[in-house]
Parts: sequence; structure tokens; C-alpha cells
Amino acid sequence: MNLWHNFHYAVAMVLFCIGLYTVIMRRNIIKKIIGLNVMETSVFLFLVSIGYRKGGIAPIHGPGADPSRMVNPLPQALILTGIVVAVSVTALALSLVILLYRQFGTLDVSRLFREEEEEAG
Amino acid sequence: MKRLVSLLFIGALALLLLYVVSRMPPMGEPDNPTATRVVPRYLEKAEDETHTPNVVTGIILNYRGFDTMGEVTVIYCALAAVLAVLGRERRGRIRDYVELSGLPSSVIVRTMVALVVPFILLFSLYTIFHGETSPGGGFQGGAVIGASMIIFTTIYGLHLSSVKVPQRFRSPLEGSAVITFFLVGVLGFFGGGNFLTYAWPRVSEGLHPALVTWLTVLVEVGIGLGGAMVLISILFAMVREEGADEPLA
Amino acid sequence: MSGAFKHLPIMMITLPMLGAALMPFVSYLRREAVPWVSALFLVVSGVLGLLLAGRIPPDGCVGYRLGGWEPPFGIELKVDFAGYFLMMVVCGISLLALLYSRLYIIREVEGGKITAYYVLFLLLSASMMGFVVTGDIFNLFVFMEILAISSYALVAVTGNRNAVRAAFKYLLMGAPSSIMVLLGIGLLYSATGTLNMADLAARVGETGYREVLIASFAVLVLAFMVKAAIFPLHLWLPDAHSIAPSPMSAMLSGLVVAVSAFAIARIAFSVFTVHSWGVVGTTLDALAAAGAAAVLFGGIMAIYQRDFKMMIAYSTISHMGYIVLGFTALNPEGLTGAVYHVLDHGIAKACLFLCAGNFIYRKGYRRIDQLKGAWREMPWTCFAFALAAWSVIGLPPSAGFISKWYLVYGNVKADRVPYAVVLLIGAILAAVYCFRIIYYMFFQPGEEGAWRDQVMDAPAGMLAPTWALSLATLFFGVFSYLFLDSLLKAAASLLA
Amino acid sequence: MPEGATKSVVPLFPVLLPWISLLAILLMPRKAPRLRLWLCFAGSALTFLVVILMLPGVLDGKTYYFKLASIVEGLEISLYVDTLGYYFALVLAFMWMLATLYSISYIDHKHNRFFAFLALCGSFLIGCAFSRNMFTYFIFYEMMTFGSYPLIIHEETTMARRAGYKYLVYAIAAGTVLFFAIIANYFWGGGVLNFEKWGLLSLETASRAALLTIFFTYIAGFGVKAAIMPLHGWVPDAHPAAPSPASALLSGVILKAGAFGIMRVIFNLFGIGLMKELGVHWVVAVFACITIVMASVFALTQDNLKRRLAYSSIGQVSYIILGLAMVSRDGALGGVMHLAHHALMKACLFLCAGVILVKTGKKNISEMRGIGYQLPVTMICFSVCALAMMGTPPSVGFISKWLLGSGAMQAGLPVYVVILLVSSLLNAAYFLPIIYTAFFRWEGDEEGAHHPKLDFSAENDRLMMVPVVLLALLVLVVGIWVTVPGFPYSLASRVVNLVFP
Repeated sequence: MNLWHNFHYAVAMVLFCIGLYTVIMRRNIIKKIIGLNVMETSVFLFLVSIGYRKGGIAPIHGPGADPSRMVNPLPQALILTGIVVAVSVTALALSLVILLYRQFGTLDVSRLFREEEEEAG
Repeated sequence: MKRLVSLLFIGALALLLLYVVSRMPPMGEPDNPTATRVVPRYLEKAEDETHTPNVVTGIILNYRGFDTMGEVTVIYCALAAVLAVLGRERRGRIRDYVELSGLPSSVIVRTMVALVVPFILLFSLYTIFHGETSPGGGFQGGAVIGASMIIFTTIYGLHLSSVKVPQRFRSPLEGSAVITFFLVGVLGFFGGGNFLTYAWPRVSEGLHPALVTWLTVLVEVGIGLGGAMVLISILFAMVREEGADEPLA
Repeated sequence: MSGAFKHLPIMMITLPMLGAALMPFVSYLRREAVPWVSALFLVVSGVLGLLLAGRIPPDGCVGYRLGGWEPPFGIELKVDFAGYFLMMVVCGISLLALLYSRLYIIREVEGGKITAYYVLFLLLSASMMGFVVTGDIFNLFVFMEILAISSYALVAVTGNRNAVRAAFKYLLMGAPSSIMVLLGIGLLYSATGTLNMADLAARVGETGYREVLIASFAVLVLAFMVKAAIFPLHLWLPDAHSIAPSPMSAMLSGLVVAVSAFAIARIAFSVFTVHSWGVVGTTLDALAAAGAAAVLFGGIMAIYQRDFKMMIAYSTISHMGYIVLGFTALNPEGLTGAVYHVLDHGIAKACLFLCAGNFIYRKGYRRIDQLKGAWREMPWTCFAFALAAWSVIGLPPSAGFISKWYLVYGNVKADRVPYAVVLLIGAILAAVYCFRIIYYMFFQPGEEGAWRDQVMDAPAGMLAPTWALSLATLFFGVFSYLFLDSLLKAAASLLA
Repeated sequence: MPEGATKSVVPLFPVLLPWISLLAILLMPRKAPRLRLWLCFAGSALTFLVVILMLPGVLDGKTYYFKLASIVEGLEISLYVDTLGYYFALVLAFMWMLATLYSISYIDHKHNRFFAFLALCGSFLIGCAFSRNMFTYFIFYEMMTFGSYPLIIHEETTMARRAGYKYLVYAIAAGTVLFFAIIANYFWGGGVLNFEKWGLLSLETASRAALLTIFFTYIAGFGVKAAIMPLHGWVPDAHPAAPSPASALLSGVILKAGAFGIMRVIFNLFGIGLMKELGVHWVVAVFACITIVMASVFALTQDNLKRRLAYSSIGQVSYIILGLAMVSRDGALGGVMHLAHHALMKACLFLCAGVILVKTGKKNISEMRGIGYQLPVTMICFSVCALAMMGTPPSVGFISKWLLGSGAMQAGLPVYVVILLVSSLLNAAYFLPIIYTAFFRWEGDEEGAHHPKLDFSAENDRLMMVPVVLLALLVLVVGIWVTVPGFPYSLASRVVNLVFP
């Protein structure tokens, strides 16, 4: 069955959902950011697995390296960009967390937003 | 209730995604669309066209160089974003908040760090300059430099590291990755090609391989330098705890 | 296009990037120069764009191969007329908002962050320009990320607690959606093996992995719906747009979400082209339904707001629905309406937010009922507001009328009369919330002491961009004939 | 380019000239308010002059055309002067000039705003009259609609605000419906909205259902302005709230813009042939009849003079609609002519009401006992026009009613004649008491006191009296010398000859 054969993808998808769950349900904002990173990583896993090739070798030319056996280098290149993006978003998110913590003294999202409702009402 | 709904939603999403996975091309087969389209050319011709044995580097810097320009812009953007949120340390006033950082640590740790950091820096240089023949590259090298500064800062404190990498040295270099890319890109026009063309058609045939290699290395260095400075600046902005005790608002 | 002119689009995109990269240096030398130098880069970029005028064939597109690699191996910019048009829109509105920022932002942002503000501003406009013309789907993602990160940060730039909270909310919805875009691109890549949009369009028709394609389209649309704040996924927008500093609200509300909405159209038409509409039709139908709901929901919520920036933000939600309803009509008229609506919505919304900024700058007022009698003290701002509101409602001869005409016409032509009626109801709702404010400003006596009897409007440096935008709504309405013919052709060729 | 039209810039002048007034207001120094107002008047007078100068050409059957902009193929903003458009433009330019003159001494505060919007509305209305297609018409029409809002709430009283609010609600809703109608017409009618032919749509190009949709959305959209019941709600509030010259224009011209739109729809877009084929004009006629009778009944119950006049206007505008809906030659002629006739009469009545308000401060009819002795000239003019409204010969009112009655006979529906007669009776019922109160009642008359002496001293304000007297004279003159070139008949008969070949 294809799902079994594609279990890398399946794992990536499950990780994706776990990450999404963390982002949505966790109340601690740092955990939310961890969830975000899990989601990102799952997509990287997914993309890298797309580039996998049975019995493939690293895509570096050199003695004994046969181009027809190399794994797909394109997803790797994309992932490099993706990682940088992920790092950037995480950096920004963490600095927002620092500021939020300084101002509210809490990391609990329900308390952050409860206060908002009180201020509005 | 909200929990249940979310769980149901995510469960449904997971099932759908798994269904899609089961309909995807089988992983690793040589006749997948991913393996038959576009990529064969990279694998076969990359060495001749980009003069880098490492195909990944060839793709990053040459075939898809513009993506990488975007990528360095993203990291630069992240720096600007962090600075916009947290603020940059002020010039000259760095002593005020130095004592807050820097972990108390033993002489052994301090000595070890002092000994190891130069080697880490050396390794980062290797990573940068060897990017085109082996795994590695500008950004990875920059990240290693950044990591070395993280170690240094945690042990020796912000003050000393900000003396080692002062702001007047750092801030003009933060954009160097983007600037290098831009310059190399524009040089492509004058060489008779398009933006980011490394193999200038106007320059005589004999020069091509060397030119491409040198431009690649130039870009790598730019990325490494810029990336490192950006990471260090982000680090400093986050470590800085000016007036952290009392909530601002 | 030949000669040096073919390099102009890429220079338009990269020059602001270079400017952003140079800005720390400029700031190090002389901090006061930062706004002017940033503006200079956008001006140069805009001038380069003007040089391109007339060189883009309306019924086709100019490809630009980065690094000289032929597609699908390298990245390609595809500058069609619609993309060029939007680039100019982005450039113009950004420039005006940037000029406006110079005086405004020193009030709200502490000194050390101002350079970062301008860096982000330049990156935001550069990324939007790249976003609308890129021909590579992964490149689209990269630009989208620059766009997203700079907008998260710019919402929080004032550092006040509500702003940080709004920015975090924005990030919590925006970042997962970015990841979903990447997931969608991964799915698309796995089924086709290519990333170039034109090549994808060719491959999508012949590949056998239908489910993967549908999933990828659905994921992409869902993700961009968050970015464009289309109805059920709009939760982040009202806070973020109303709390951000006003020139930033102008950018976010006028351009960022609209450009994201346009990205859906780009993906639908340039990647999943005509022959796969059957496959992705249901998604587009669902999207259209969401758009219709957005029009009504945004309009009704806008009526009930007390804070005028909040009201403008809800109005944006409503107008995103317009754009979606425009291009989901799947005919050139509807698409033209959508593209023109990006223009006029951008101008009008930016103008409204700048006017709101003027009120906040002078008086610190944010509530709608505080605007009663504002006309006596700030007539110029009030007039600019009225003109922009005119366009938001879609009354002739403003630009809003032209786009509304095409949106409704496109929907009638696509045999979607209910959606056309929804659009008209949206216009009525817009009239309700806009005329209320106009009425307060001009015809209602103010509270005692709320407004002085003598004219004391915002400084000229802020009024000038505001007025430039409000006159632009008229200009693009009266002189719409200069663009519409080409836009219709471009839309037709995008759909072909 | 329409067939046989002369390309000419002339149509542009009347549209642009009122902007001179606007510029005058904006640029003139604050110290010379009087001069500014006279410049405004000069702008409107010049507009009228230019329109008059076009008369010989139009009577020769020439048409003028000027393209402003072409949005896309088949959709352009252009000016086009044909007989019907010219007819409307002539009426409104004349009314505009008199209203501006009258306003100079009537409006006592916020001159700038009032005159600016007065000029703007004038420009937009002439744009309406000279539109070449429905698209252009709509653009000018909407601008005119919202431009007249400040005129209505000029007094800024609570009543004016409420009336203005109501006006906006109706205007926005109507504009939306109209917008949809035009889009439907553009799409289902084959992408053409032009006015230069007499009947553009046909059952070959569009299905019956589509045509009916287009027709009724048009009627609903224009019906709000033309105050067809039940879409008339804003009129009785707006008229009393607005300053008198503005009410005169509202009922003299702005209401007619709706009726004129319906004329364009029936004559130019659908054409008489198609109207007969579709056979739905009776629906419009029924609504018009209901409006005529009901409005008169409502008018009877009003004590506020301007409110009574407002209801009267509602009824009278429906005469025009009824004339069009008869789909007969004389009916159409009567309808078209009534547009001008009613404008003359009703504008005069409203201006008289304005004089009464300014000189005596009285708004309600019950307070006006003996007012004919305080303001004799005004009240004589008022009486002339009121009698004309009832259809007394020799006056313009008689001409209209005669033609309408004759049209009803041509259409084979004498029931319309009955309606007209009933309406005339009702007109008499609400106008005669005013005249009676003004001249035959006075303070203390029940105790046998002698009637007061005629007193001309209150009417020394020439700026206000000239328009009133001029209009009252015209009501008689146009009613007697009907066929003078330039008077309504000369133009309206040309139109009708074209519509009914």
C-alpha cells in the first residue's frame, strides 16, 4: 500500500498536525512557538523526503559519483531557504514573547487575552 | 468544547492529509515526476555550468540565486524586525546593562571557551570557503560564527563581546549579504547578461570558469559575513535586558 | 523589450532591498537622513517603473530570466501588465506612506527603532513588488515571508502592549499559514517536479495525481485566505490594522492583504490554469462563498465599530471579499475589476488611514463620535477623508466606481447574479459606515471644547501625502480609460 | 460617434461653466462676499446663454457630440446633445439661473457651501441632460444626487438633518438598483447603452425575462427620484426642510432628472415598438395613477405650505410618467411638455413660499390669513400658478392636461381621463383654500373688520421678486403662445415626431 510505502510523508503529516494542535491548543506562548517549529520541521522533512531516491548518493560531483544515482538536490536547496525563514520567524516570535512577558508578566495566552476583554469591556 | 472541536478539526485534517499522502507518487522511485523533470539537468550539467561540484550549492547560488537573495533578505528582515520590537542597544551606553548578563562560571569554562572560539571561527571560514565543493556554504559558516559568539557571550557577558564586535563594526556589515548579492547581480548587467548572471557573456571564454568561481566565493563570503553579523545583532538585542524588571506600560 | 529596459523590473524590486541593506550605514552616519534616503530609493524605483510604461505588451508578458537560466531551471520574473500595474501601485502608495511616516512616526516610535522601521518599510514594499511579478512559486513563498515578517514587526513597532499583543496574534495566524504555503508548494512539487509557474501550468494538465493537486490547491488557498484575511480567517486583521501606526495601517490594509488576495488569483490562473478548473472548481466556489460572506460580515461589523481605525479595518475585510468575488467570476471583466480594486482599495484605504493618522496626531482621538464637528479645525483632512470614502463606497467618478462596475459586471456575466447583488449590498453597507463619519465631520456640531474654531490641520508634510492619495482616487476614476483597455487584455491573456 | 452628429466642444461649456462659480467661491477674497455671489450668478447666466445659443442648431435637427473618455470599447463617457437632452438642459439652465439669482438675497448664512454645491449640482445636471449613454448619465446622476445633499440640509435644523438622512438612504438604495439595472442592460442588452437611436433593445438580442428585469430595475431606480409611490418617502420631508430656492430646484429639476431618466429608458433604450411588444407599460401607468390620486389626497391634509407643495410635486411628476406610460403620441407629447411646464409652475410656487417665509416668517397655511394684502405681488403670482396647476386655461397647466387627456383617448383608455379629472379636482381642493385664505380672510374678519390695505412695501427685494414674477408671466405666456420656437412645444414635438415615426 502506498501509505505504508510513503511513511516518511505520513510521519511528516502527523507531525504537522501535532504542531498545529500545539499552536492552537497550548496556552503557553513559548509552547505555541515550539509548535510552530514542529510544523516547520515537519514540512522540511516532507520536502526532503520528496527529494529522496532509493540508494541515492549525495549530489556532489567527484570521483565515482554517478549523476544518475544522486538524490534530488532541489528540495535540499529549498529547505535551506526554508530553514532560514523558520529561524527568522522564530527570532521575531521570541522577541515578541520577550516584550509580552515584560509588559504582562505572563506567558499564558488565556490571561493575555482575558485582560484584553476586560480592557475592552 | 473548544478543545473537542479543535481536536476533531485537526483529526479530520490529519486523515485528509494521510489520504493525500497515500495518493502521492511513491517515495524514492526513479520515475517520479520530481526525479524526471528539471532535476536531471542540474545533476548532469551543474558542474560545467556553475563550476561547483556541490550541486546544492550550485542551485542555491546560481540556478536559484534570486531565492537566496530573498533568503538573506529574510534574515536581514528578521534582524530589523527584532530591532524594531526590542530596540538596538544604544551607542556608548553599553556598560549600563552589561552586568546583568554573563553567567557565573569557573575558570576552566572560561579558559576552554577562550581556547575553542578561535577554532570555531576557523571552522566557519572553512565552511564558507569550501561551500562549493562539500556540504556547507556561506550561511552555514555565518551561523557557526554566530554560534561561537553565543558561547562567548553566555560565558563572558554582553559587555566583553560587544567590545570584541562593536556596533560601529557590526551595523554597517549587517546588510553586507544583500549588498553583495546586489552588486554581483548588477555586475551581471555589465557583463552582458541578466541580473545575477555569473558567467558574463562579454568576457572572453577563457576567463569563465575562474570568474564564476570567484563570484561564487564572493557571494559566499558576503552571505557569511552578513549572516554572522545579523545573528550576533539579534543575539545582542535579545540578551540586552535594559529596564527589564518593570513592565513598560 | 530590448536593451537596458529589460532589467528595469528586477531593479525596481532589488533597489529598495539595497536601500534597506544600506540603511544601518546611513543611520550610523546621519540619522535624520534615513527617511529621505529611504524615500529616494522608492522614488528611483518608481521612476524606473515609469520608464517601463508602454513597454509591457498588454496581451502577454515579459519574462526576465534571473542569472540567464532558461525556465524551468532558473527563476523567472513574469511581468505582465497586471503585475506591472500592481507594482506601480505598490511603489506609489508605499512612497506616500513613507513620506507621511517621517513626521508621524517620531511621535509613536522611540528613537532607536526608527531606522529599523524604515528598513522594514523598504523591505515590505520591495517584497510586495517581487510578490506580484515573480514567475516561480517558491520565489513567491520567499517574498511572502519577507512581507509577512516585516508586517508582523511593523505592527509591534510602537512597543505598546496592545500593539505587541496584536502583532503576536497576527504572527500566530500568519506563521502557520506560511508553513501551509510551503506544504502546498511541496505537494505541488511532488506531483509535477517543477516550480516554475508556466511549467507548472503545463504539467498540471498532464499529471495523473489529481488528489495531490486538489489538496495542494486547497492548502494554498486556505493559507492565502489567512494572509488576505478572508472572512472566517480574518481574526487577526482588525486588531493588527487598527493598532499599528497609521502609515503602517495604510500599507497593511491598503496593500498587504490585497496583494495576498491577488496571489490567490495568480495561483489559480497562472498555475492551475483553465484545464484544471474542473479539478479546483469546488475550492474556488467555496472561496467565492467565503468572499461573499466577507463582504457582508465586514460591512456589518464596520457599522458597529466605535473606533474609526477599527471601522476602516473591518471595511478592509469587506473589500477583500470584493476582490475574491471579482476573480472567482473567472472572466476577464471580473479579474480586471479585482485588479483595479486592488488599486483603488489600496489608495482609498491608505488615504483613510492617513486621515485617521492626522486626527490621532493632532488630537489623539480614536472614537468615531469624537469626530463630530472636526471640519472646523481640520478641514483639509476631512475633505481628503470624504473623497477617499467616496471611492470606498464606489460612487462615480472615483476609482471605486470603475472597479465596482467591473466586479458587478463580471459576476453578472458569469451568471452569478446573487453575488452581484451581494457586491451591491456591500456598497450600501460601505455607504452607511462612511456617510456616518462624513456626516459627523461636516454637519454635526461638535462637543464643547472638542475642536477649536480656527483651522489647525496636520502639518503639510503629512497633509501632502494624504491629499495626493485622495486626489489619486479621482484621477484613477476619471482617467481609468488609460489603463482599463490594457488591463482587460492582460486579464484575458492571464485567463487564456 | 453617433450618426449624423457634429463633433463639437460646445456641449462641454455648459457643463464646465458652473465650475467658474465654484472657482469664484474658492478663490475670491473673503472681504467681497457680495461680489462672489454675483460671480456665481454670472456663471449660471452664462451657462444659460450658451445653452440658448445652441437653440437654432438644435431646431435645425443638428446633434452635437463630444467624447470625454472611452473606458473600453462600447463604454464611453461622452456628451451628446439631441433634441430631448437639449430640451431638458434648456429648462434646467433657466431654472438654475433664476434660483441662483433668488438665492443671493435668500440665503443668509454659509453662503459658500450653498453656492458651491448649487453650482456643482447645476453642472452635473447639465451633464445628465447631455449624456450620450446610460453610463455617463449614471455618473452625473449620482454626483448630482450626493451634491444636492448639502442643499437639503443647509439649514442644519433637526428636521433638515432627518430629511437629509432619509434622502441619503433613498438615494443610496436607488443608486444601487440603478447600477444593477445598467449592468444588466449592458450585459443582456449586448453591451450598448447609447441614446442616439429610438429603441435599442429588442427581443432578438435579449430574452423577455431579461428585458423585464432591466425595465423594472430602471423604473425602480429612477422612480425614487421621480417620486413614484411607494418610493416617494423622501420628498415630503426634503422639500420643507430645504431652503426655498433649493426646494424649487428639487421639485422643478431634480425630481425631473428621474423622470428624464425614465424618458430615456422608454424612448431611447426600449423604444415605443418594444414597449408595445412587451406590454408592461400599464404597470407603470397604474403606479403613476395611484401616485397622482394619493399624492393629491395627502396634499389636502397638510398644513405646512411647502409640504403641501411637495405632495403636489409628487403627483405632478407622475403626470409625466403617466404620459410616457400611455405609449401614445399625444400622451408622450403631454408628458414631455409637462416636464417644463411643471418646472415653471412649481418653481414659482416654491419661490413664493420662500418669499412668504422670509417676509412674514409663516410656514403654515392656517397662519396665512390676509397675507395677500401684505404680499400682493407674490400672492398674485402664487395664485396664477396655482390656477395653472389645476389646469385652468390659458396657462401651461391646461396645455399639459389637454394633451394628456387626448393621449389617453388615443391610447383607448378613457379611464386615464377620469384620473386626470379627479386629480384636477383634488388640485383645486388643496390650492383654492390657500388663495382663499390669502385674499378673502384677514385678522379680525369674523368681527366684521375691514380688509387691510394693499401694502407693497414688503416686496422691495428685487432679487427675489424678479424670478417670481418672471416665472408667473412665463406660465401664462408659454400657455398662450405655445408654438414659439424655444418654448417647450417646439422641442417636445420634434422629440415625439422622432419617437413615433
